[in-house]
Amino acid sequence: MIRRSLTLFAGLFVLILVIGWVLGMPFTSSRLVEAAAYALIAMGLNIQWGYGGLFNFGIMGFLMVGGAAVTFISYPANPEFWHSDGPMMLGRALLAFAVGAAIVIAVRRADRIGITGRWKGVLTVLAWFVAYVLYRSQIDPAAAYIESTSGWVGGLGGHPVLGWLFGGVLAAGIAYVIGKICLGLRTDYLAIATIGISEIVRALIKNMDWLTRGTLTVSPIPWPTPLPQDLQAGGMGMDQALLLSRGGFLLLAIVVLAIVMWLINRAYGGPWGRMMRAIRDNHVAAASMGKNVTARQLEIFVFGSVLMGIGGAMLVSFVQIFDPSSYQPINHTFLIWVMIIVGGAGNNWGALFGAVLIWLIWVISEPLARAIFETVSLWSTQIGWGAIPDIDVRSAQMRVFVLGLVITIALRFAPKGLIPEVVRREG
Amino acid sequence: MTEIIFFINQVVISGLVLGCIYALGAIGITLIFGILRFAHFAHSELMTGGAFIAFLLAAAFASWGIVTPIPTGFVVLPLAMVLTAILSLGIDKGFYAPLRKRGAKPVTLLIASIGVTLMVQGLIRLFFGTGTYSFFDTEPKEIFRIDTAFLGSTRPLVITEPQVLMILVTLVSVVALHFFLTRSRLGKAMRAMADNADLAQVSGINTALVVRVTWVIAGALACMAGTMLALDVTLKPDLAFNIILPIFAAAIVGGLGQAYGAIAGGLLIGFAETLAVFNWTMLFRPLNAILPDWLQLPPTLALVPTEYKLTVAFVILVVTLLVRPTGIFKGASS
Amino acid sequence: MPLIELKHVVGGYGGAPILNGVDMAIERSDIGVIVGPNGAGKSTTLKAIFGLLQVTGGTIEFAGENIANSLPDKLVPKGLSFVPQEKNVFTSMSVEENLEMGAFTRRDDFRQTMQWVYQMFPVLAEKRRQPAGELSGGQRQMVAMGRALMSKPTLLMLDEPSAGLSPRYVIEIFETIVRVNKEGVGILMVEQNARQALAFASKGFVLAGGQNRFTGTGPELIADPEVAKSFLGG
Amino acid sequence: MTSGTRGLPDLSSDLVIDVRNVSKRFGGLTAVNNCSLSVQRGSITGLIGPNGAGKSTLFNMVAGTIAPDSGQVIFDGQDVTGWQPHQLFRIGMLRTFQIAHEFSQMTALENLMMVPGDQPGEHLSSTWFRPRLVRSREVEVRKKALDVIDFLKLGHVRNELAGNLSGGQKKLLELGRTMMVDAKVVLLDEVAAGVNKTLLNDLASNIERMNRELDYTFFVIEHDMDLIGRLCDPVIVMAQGEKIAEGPMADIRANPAIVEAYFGTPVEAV
Amino acid sequence: QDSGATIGFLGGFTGPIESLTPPIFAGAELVAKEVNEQGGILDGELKIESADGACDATAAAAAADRLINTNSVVAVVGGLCTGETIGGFNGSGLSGNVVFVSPASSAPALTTLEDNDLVYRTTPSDALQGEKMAAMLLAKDVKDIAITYVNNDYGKGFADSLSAAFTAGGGTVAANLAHEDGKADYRAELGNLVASQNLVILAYANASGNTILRQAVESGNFTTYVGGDGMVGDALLNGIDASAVEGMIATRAGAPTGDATQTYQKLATDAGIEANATYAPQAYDAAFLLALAIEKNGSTDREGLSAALRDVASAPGEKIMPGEWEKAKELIAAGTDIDYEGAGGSMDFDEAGDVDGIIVELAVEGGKFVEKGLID
Ligand SMILES: Nc1ncnc2c1ncn2[C@@H]1O[C@H](COP(=O)(O)OP(=O)(O)OP(=O)(O)O)[C@@H](O)[C@H]1O
Ligand SMILES: Nc1ncnc2c1ncn2[C@@H]1O[C@H](COP(=O)(O)OP(=O)(O)OP(=O)(O)O)[C@@H](O)[C@H]1O
Ligand SMILES: [Mg+2]
Ligand SMILES: [Mg+2]
Repeated sequence: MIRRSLTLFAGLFVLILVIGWVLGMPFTSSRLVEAAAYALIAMGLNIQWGYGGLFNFGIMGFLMVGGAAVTFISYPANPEFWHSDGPMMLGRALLAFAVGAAIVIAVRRADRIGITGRWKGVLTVLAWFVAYVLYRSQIDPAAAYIESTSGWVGGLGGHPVLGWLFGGVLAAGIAYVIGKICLGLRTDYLAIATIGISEIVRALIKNMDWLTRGTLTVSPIPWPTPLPQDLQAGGMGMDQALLLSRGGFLLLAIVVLAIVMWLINRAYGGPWGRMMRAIRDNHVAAASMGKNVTARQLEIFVFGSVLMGIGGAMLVSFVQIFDPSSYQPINHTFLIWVMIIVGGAGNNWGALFGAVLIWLIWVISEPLARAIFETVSLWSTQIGWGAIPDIDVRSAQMRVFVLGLVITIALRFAPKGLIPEVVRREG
Repeated sequence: MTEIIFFINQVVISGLVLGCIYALGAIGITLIFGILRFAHFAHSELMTGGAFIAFLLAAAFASWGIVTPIPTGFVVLPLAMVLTAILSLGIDKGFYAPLRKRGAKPVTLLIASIGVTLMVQGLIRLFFGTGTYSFFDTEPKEIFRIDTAFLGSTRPLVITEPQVLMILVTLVSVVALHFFLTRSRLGKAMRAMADNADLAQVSGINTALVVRVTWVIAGALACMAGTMLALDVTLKPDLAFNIILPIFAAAIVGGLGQAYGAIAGGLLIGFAETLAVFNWTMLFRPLNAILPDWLQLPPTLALVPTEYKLTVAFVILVVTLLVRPTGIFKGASS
Repeated sequence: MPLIELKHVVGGYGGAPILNGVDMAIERSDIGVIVGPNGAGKSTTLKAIFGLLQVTGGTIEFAGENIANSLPDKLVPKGLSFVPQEKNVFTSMSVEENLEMGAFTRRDDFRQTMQWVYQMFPVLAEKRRQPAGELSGGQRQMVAMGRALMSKPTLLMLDEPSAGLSPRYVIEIFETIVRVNKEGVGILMVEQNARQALAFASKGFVLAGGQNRFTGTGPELIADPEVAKSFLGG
Repeated sequence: MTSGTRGLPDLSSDLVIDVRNVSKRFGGLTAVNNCSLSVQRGSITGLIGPNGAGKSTLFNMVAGTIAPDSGQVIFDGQDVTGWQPHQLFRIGMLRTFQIAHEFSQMTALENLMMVPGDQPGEHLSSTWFRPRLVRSREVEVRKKALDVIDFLKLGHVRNELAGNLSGGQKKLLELGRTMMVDAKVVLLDEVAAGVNKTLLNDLASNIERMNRELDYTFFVIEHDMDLIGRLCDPVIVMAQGEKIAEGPMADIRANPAIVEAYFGTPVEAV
Repeated sequence: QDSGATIGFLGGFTGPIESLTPPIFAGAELVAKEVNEQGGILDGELKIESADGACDATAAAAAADRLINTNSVVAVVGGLCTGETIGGFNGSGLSGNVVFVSPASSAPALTTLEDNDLVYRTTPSDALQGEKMAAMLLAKDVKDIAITYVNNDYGKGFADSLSAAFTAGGGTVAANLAHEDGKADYRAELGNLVASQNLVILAYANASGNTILRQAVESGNFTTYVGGDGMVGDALLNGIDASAVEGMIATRAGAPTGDATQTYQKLATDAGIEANATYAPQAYDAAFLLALAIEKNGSTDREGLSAALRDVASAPGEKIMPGEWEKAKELIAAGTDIDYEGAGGSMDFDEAGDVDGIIVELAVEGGKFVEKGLID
C-alpha cells in the first residue's frame, strides 16, 4: 500500500516536472498554488464524505462564501461609503436583523409559557414573517442608497490571511446553520438540499450588489505575499520576479496545507477518526454506543466547510478577482468530488493526490487535446483526407472529454480511488 | 376574466409544461436510482444525445421528402428511442458494469457518470458544434390560440402542439412505468433487485438481464424527454445539462425510485418556479377599481424578484425535504 | 446416486480458503443438518453449493451433474433453493411479492404453491400486503422460507431457519421441514438449535475449521459424548 | 478503567427500569399497547413472547431508538422518555440489537474499541493538544478489547472486517460490546440466536458473573428457553403488545395458556 | 525562433458563452489569414494561439498564464467575459507587461481597472449603447418598454443605462427584470413583463435570448421586439416563426460611414465566416490593431506596444480599412502615421482604453438582420 502511494506520488512529481518543462516554470508554479487551494478544499470534502459519510454537494456555496469573505476583509476600504450614511443605515438593518432573530427565537421557546401545538405553529410563521418584513424594511433602502451613492461597501483593507481565516469562520457559521437544518436528511436528500442551498448562496452573493458588487466583479484583490510587480518595482527582472512571487504564494499555501494535513491526520488516526468511521458505518449502532451522532456530524460538517471556505478564499486571493458569475457547479462542486473519488475517499493522501492530479489534468487537458488533434490532423492530411477544421475551437471543447476520459479510466482501474482508504488492522 | 386567462397562460400552462419537462427527465433518473442505486448524472447527456439522434432522423425524413401531420421529431421518436437505448446499454457496458462488478460504491458510480457526462458533452460538441438547431426549420410549429372571447376575455389561451404532446407523453409514460414496475414480472424483478441484489440473485433472477432492461428503459425515456424538450425549446448541446439540477430535485422531492414521484416532484418544482415570480398584480388588477387610492396594488407584486427564481424552487425543495424527509412518495436511498 | 454430493470441496472469499475439504452427501429423502462452532464454515458450505463463492477444489454434484461454480439463475430451475442466514427478505416489497419473487423462475401457475405457503404460515396471509421490512424477526424468517419453497425445489438449503423464532415456531418450522421432506424435497440445513434439529436429522455433519469432524445420523451424533461436549453445549 | 457512567443515580429506588403505559403504533398496527413493566436492580429479567409480540419495539423505546407514542420510561428514577440513545448510554444503559448492527467497514477489534464512552481522543481539542493522555487511554481500551475478543474466541478474526464475519460471530461481537463498559443496565435482544451452544454456555456463565460480581442488571429477550430458564428471574411474558404474565420460569411453564401459545410441543424424531 | 509574431486569444470556448466564442475567434483568425497572405508581419508569420478562459476568472488566469509565460505571446486578444479579462490580466498580464485588447468585455469595470495603460477594448462600454438605444426608441415614438436582461455584468450594465436614459427622455420603463441564463422556460418571467407591449431583450442570441424571444412570440403578448448587440446573430431566429419577428429592432456597435463595415462584411463573407456574429467584427479589429501595433513597434517586444497601439488606432494619420494590411505595412515601413478605421467603429481609444463607439440600428427583414443606419 505504502509502495503504491509512493509510486503514485513519484509519478505525480514527474508529471509536474514534465509540465514544468513543457509549459514553463512560471505557469506550473501558479497552477500548483491553485492545486494547493483545491487540495485544501478536497481535504474538507474528504472530512465530510470520506470520514463522515455526509453527501455535501454544495461545495460551490462554501467556496463563494470564502471568496466573498476575503474580498471584504482585504480589499481596500471605500471612503465614499464610510463617509456616507451607509454605515448607519446598515447598522440599523443589522439591528433589525437581530430583533427579527430574537423574535423568532423567542417564539420557538413559546412552549415555556404554555403555547403549544397549532398556536405555536401559527405564531412561528407569523414571527418569521414579521422578522422578514422588519429586516427588508431596513435593508432595502440601505442597499438602494449604498448602490446609488457609493456603489458598494468596499473592503476593510485588512491582511489577506485574515481574510482567509474570516472565510473559514463565515463558512463555519453557514455550515452550522445548514447542518442544523439538513443533517437529519438521508444521504441523497442531503445532497440535493446542499445543492439547493449553494444555489441560494450563489443567488444572494450574485445579487447583493451593495455588498459584493454582484456581477460587476471586484478586483484587484491584494496578495498576502509580494506581487510580481512589487518585486519588479524593486528592480528585479521580470521572469525572476514572477517566479519568486509565485513561489512565495505557493510556500504560504503549502504551509497552510501542511498544518491542516497534520491536524487532520492526527485526529483521524486516533479515536476521533474511529468514532467518525463508526458513525458513517452505522449511525444507529453508534448512537446506542453513546456517540452523539447529530453533534458529531455537525462537527464534521463544520470542520470540512471551514477548509472549503479557506480554500475558496485562497483561490480568490490568488486570481485577484471575485467574480460571482464564474462559479459553476461543474467546476466548483463536481470537480472536487472527482478529485476525492479518483484520489481515494477517506484517505488524506488520496485526497491530496487526487486534487493535484485532477487539477493538473484539467489545466493541461486543453494543450493536450490540441496536441492530439494536431497529430491526428497531420496524419489525415498526409493520407489525403485533409486537415481537421477549427482545431482551436474543437480542442478547447475536447478538454472536457479528456477530463471525462481520465475520470472513467481511473475509476475503472481503481474503483476505490488511486490511494484508497486503509483498513486499520492492528497487530 | 382576461386576468384569469392570463393566469392560466402564465401559471397553469407554463407550470404544467415546465413540470412535465422536469418530470420526463426525472422518471429516468428515478428509475436508474431505484434499480441501480446511484444518481445517474449523465442522464442529461442521454437526453441531449437522444434529442440529437431524433434530430438527425427527422432531418433525414425531411430530406427524403416525407411529410407528417404531427411534428416529424415526434414521428421518428420510437426509432430514436431504440437507438438511444442501445447507446445507453453501451455506456453501461463500457463504464458502469466494470465498476459494479468490482463492488464500487454508489458515489463512485455517480462520479463515473460525471465522467461520462463530460465525454458525451465533448463528443456532441465535436460533431455538432455549439450552435442551436430547431426541429421546425422545415415545418411550422403549430400554436393553438384558443379564443376565449365567449368567456369575456380579450386574451386567447395559448399552447403549442409540442406542449400538448409533451403533457400527454409524460402522463402516459409515468403511468406505464408505474404499472410496469408494480405489475409485470420483470418490473417486480427490477424492484426486487433494487431492494436486495444478493437475494434477487439467490431467487434465480438473472440480475444481468434486469440491469440491461433498466438501461433500455432509461435510455428510451431519456431520448423521449430530450426530444420533447428540444421540440418545445431548441436543440443545443447543453439542452438538458442546464436543467439537470432541478430535474434531480424533482426526482428526489418526489421520492427516488417512485414513478409517480417523478411527476409529483416535477410539477411541484415547475409550479414553484412559476408561481414564485408570478406578478400577482396581473391577477388582482380588477381589485384596483374597488380599493381605495392609498391601497392600490403596486405594478409588480411578486413573491421574489426574478433573479431569485431558482432560489425559490430550492427553498421549497429544502422545506419539502424537511417536512417529508423521504420525498412526497416514500423514496429509496443508497 | 445421492441428490447432492460434495467431495472434498475447497473454497473461500478470495483470501485464504475457508473450506478445506468438505464432504457431504444427501439423498432426496434425507434431512441433513450441519452443526459446528461459529465461523466454522457452515454458511460458507451452503453458499459454495449455491455458486455464491469461488470453489477452487473438489466437486459438487447435483443429481449426477457437476454444478460447482454455476450461478443461481441456473441452479434454481434445476431444483435448488436457498434461504440465506441474514438479509433474506426483500424489505421494501410486500410479503406476497416476496413469495412471487421466489417463483420467479417458474413459468407455470404458482398460486397453489402460494396457498400452501400461506397455510403453513397463516400470519403471512394476514400480512400479505405489508412490506416485509416491517415484520418482526420471526415473521421475516417465515417469509424467507416461504420464498424459497415457492420454486418447488428438490433440494432446499436453509441457513439457520429457526434463529429468532419463538419455541412454538421453531417446532412448527421443524415440523414443516419434516413435512416438506416427506413430500420429496431433500433438506440440507445449518442449525445452532443443534439438539432439536439433530433429533430428526437422518444425516448430521459436524464442521469445524472448514472440515468435517464427525458424520453420522442425527441421533448418533447427539449420543456421541465428545460431539455433545464440544459442539452441542454438553 | 474509568466508568462510562455519569449522572446522579437514584439509589433509593430498586426499579432500574420502569415502563409505564407505553404504546407504539406503526400505521394501523399497535405493536406495543399500553404496556407497563419493570426491571429490578440487580436482576436478570427475561422477556419472552411470540414473534411479533412487540418485545424488540419495547426495547427500542426503552433504549431511545424510537420514541413512544404515549407513556413514560423511567430509568433509575429519572424520566427518560424521548431521550436519545447516546444520552441513555451516558447514564448507564447499553443495548444490543436483534439483527446485528456491526460496523461492517471496521475490524472486529475496532468495533469493540469504539464502545467505551468518555474517550479523550474523541474530542478534537485533546487529540491535538493532549496526545499523551489520548495515547495512554488508548492503550487501556485496546487491552480491554483484546481481552474481550479472546474471551469470545474471536482472536483469529480480530483484524477481519466485521462485515465479513459469520452470522454468529457478529452476534458475539454484539455481546462483546456489553463487556467493554461498566453499564448499569444491559438490554440483550436475542443474543443467543445463532450462537453455538457450547460457547453460549460460557456466555451465560459470564452474564451470571457480571450480574453477581459487577452488579450489572440484565434485561434479556430470548427465545432459547434453556437459557432463559437458567439465567432469568423473573420472566415477563408479552403477547400482542401487552404484558400477560410475570414470574419465575417455573410458574410460566406451568401456565397452560402460555405453554400452548408460546412453547408448543417438541417435534418427534424421524 | 522565427521572425513572425504570435498573439494570444483568450475566450470562453467552454462554459456559459461557448456558443458565442467560435465566431468571435473566427474574426480574429481572419486577421491572421489576411496578414499572412499580404506579406506577413515583421518578415514572418502572424500566429494566433488560443486558450480557453471558460468565462471564469480562475480558469482565465491559468489560460492567460499559459499564453503569456509559456507561449510568450506578444499581446492578447481577449478575454470575452469581463471576469475573464480581469482574471487573465491580473494573473499574468500586468506583471508580464502584456497588452490586452478585449473585443467583448463591455462592463464598466474595465474602465476603472488599474492597468498601466495595458488593457483596451474595441467594443464600446455598455453605457453608451444603452443611451443610444433609448434615443432610438424614443425617436420611433416608443413610449413604454419592458426590459429583461441576462443577469451578468453585460446585461445589468446595459439595462441600467438604457432604463436611465429612457426615463430621462420621457419614456416609461414598465418593468426591468433580470433573468438567469440557461433555463428551459421563461414564461413566468415574461408574465411579469406584459405591462408593456414593447419587449427589450438584452441577452445572447445563442442562449437565453432565443428562448425568451420564442416564448414571447408564442405568448402573443408583445408587438414590438428590441434587442441589444448580444441578440444580433442568425442563431436568434432559429426555430422562430420568421413572420412574427419581422421588424424586430436591434442595435450594435458599427462604423461611421459604413464603409469599413461593409468592407469587413465582404471580407468575412468571402472567407466563409458569419459576418454578423456578435462581437466578431470587434475581434477582427482587436487582432488587426494589435498586428498593426506590433508592426509599428518593429519587434516582438512587449515594451512600447501600448504606445504603438494608440498610435495606429487614432488620428491623425492615413486611414486604413479592414483588409488593407499590405497598404498599412508599406505606410508603416515608410514611417507614415496611420489611423485604423475598424469594422466595429473608428477605434479611437480614450484615456482608459475605451472606444467611443458608434451605434447602428438593425432590423429583421425576411428572417435576416439588416443594417438600417446610424443612431445619433
Ligand atoms: N418499523 C416498523 N414499521 C411497521 N411495523 C413494525 C415496525 N417494526 C415492527 N413492526 C411490527 O410490530 C410488531 C412487533 O414487532 P417486534 O419487532 O417488536 O416483535 P418482537 O416481539 O421483537 O418479535 P420477534 O421475537 O420475532 O423479534 C410486528 O408485528 C411488526 O410487524
Ligand atoms: N464475505 C466474506 N468475506 C471474507 N470472509 C468471510 C466472509 N463471510 C464469512 N467469512 C469468514 O469465513 C468464516 C466462516 O464463515 P461462515 O459464515 O461460513 O461461518 P458459519 O459456520 O456459518 O458460522 P455461524 O454459525 O456463526 O453462522 C468466518 O471466519 C468468516 O470470518
Ligand atoms: Mg452461518
Ligand atoms: Mg424482536
